[in-house]
Amino acid sequence: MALFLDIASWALLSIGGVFVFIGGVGALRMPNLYTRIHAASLTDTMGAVLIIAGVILQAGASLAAIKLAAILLFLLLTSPTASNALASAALLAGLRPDGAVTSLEEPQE
Amino acid sequence: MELLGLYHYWVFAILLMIGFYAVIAKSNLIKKLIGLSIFQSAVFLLYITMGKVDGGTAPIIQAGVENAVFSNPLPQVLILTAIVVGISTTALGLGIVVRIKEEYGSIEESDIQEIDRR
Amino acid sequence: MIVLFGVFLLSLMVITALAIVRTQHLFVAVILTGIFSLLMAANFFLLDAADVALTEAAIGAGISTVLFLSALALTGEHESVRSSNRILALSVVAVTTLIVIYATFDKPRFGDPLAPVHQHVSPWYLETTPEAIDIPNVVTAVLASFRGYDTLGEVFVVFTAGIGVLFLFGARPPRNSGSPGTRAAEQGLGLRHYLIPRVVGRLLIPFILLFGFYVQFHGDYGPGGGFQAGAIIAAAVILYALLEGEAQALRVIPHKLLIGLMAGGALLYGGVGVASLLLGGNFLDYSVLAADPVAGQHRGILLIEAGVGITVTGVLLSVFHAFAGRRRR
Amino acid sequence: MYFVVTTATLVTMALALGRALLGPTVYDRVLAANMFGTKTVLLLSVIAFLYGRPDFLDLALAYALINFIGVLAVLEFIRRRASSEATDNSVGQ
Repeated sequence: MALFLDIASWALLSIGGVFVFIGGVGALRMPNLYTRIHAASLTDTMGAVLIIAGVILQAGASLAAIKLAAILLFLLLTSPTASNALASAALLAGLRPDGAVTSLEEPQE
Repeated sequence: MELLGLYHYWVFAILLMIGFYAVIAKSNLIKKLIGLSIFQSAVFLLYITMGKVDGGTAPIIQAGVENAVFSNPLPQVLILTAIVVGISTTALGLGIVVRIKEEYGSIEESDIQEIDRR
Repeated sequence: MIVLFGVFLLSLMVITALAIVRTQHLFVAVILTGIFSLLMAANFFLLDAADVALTEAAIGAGISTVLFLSALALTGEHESVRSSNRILALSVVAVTTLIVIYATFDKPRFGDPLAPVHQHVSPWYLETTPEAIDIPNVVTAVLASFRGYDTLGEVFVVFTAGIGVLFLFGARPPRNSGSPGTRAAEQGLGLRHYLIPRVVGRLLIPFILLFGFYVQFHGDYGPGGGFQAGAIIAAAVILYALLEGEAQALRVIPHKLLIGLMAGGALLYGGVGVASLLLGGNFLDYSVLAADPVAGQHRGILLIEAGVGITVTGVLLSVFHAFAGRRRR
Repeated sequence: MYFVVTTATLVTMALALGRALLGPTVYDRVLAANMFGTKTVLLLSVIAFLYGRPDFLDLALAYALINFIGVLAVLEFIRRRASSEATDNSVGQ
């Protein structure tokens, strides 16, 4: 039983790690802001669910498992909200989704 | 291992100097404050690094665990309070910068000196 | 292996710090400072400093970004490109770096249990805490009881900084321009028109407050205490102010109450010291506060941590309102 | 077991930092900072188990709860700037 739990949590953690990594690559390589938000937030939530589920399996029935569940719940609430707020801010500042920047672009460094 | 240990101290030195550079070379007052907070963080890092003990754990005693090695609690106490004091003093600095902007119309050091010379 | 993680995080920190100094866009510098703070907290955690990491998290995640952004809104986002004495500054910095790095060769090895810092008072703290104070978190014990004087001083520094900001902003901004009435009404709205942040934010505020109180009162047993809790509770109220507008937040917690909190917490701390004097002990010697010395220590730590939390909350909120309530001329 | 996921998280943090340094707009940098926050939560929860001290999850919980306040502050900052520019323009006309 313990072995089975270990294998399951190993698999969840590894797949979660892969998702997180894909999100990172997406955020780095996608062509414009909105596609980057998409890549980052989508794989973010998936990676968080898988990794924290994997750690919960290791924690077993304890206070730590409840805390992890709370962390997961709050992450699932806050992370998409932050993405939404970010997209609203960018749109408000005049950054168009098609990639055509109309105004308020950051000056060249 | 020897070099890895020294690396922690080197990062402290480099961060300290990055902050120092921002304070002396940048003319913008807010940038100076940001540099000051990097400088501050470098000092925090040095203290916490010195408090670490090999194979130690955070100085919170666990029930039922005998003979645990604990890292040094004293630097942690000093830095914990210093972080909160740091943000309060940074806020005070930002307040002064905002007032300077209101009176001088600029937060660039060179502009302010020019206005003062007149 | 964990040391390697630490080295990786430290390298990222150096890169971030360089980027902060290089960028001319202050907004970007503030965002990068947020990343720097996250890296700092992760490093503190790797170096066994859970309490310090929690403080850095509570301060760096919300409050410092909010403060810097409010200051930027009042001053301006761009730094002018002029830098006059760059070569001189660089050479001074290079020489100083070499001296500091030369000095590191004389430092004790990283993690050396025999280093001088670990020989003097710290073993005594670690041994004495279970008997004299009987709480698991040695950091809280040292902070609140063994070095209570230090912490009293720090609380008064925080209090003074808060008073200083209030004094600075007591002066009216000169040359009011534009039509302040409509603009103030428009600006005071907060994020009321943004439904998703508003709904989720309002849902989360009670949990953040609950977590703040948990950190406050669980500080004897796990990472936490007054400083962290004060910052977290202030973050919850700042979130409310962002969502509902700053004026609404001031209606819920009025200015007078904030000033009362600032002074009241510091007074509570000092009052515990005076009470222990009156009961026949030394200043801030909590053993006399109850019949049993250990119970007295518990009571004293509870009270002074509450004082710390109240003052920190009051100061951070007053500072936030001072910045957010000011209009750019 | 934990090392794989920790390494993946650290590499992703480096990638996010790359995005934060490259820009090109400020919002890309805010996105990177937010990603960094969620990655830190994951990293801290895994490392708490790696250290065998699961009672230190409070730290990850703190970040999960309050890290998005920074992004909301950015939105409020942009909103204020946009609204004050709008009133400036209408006064000027």
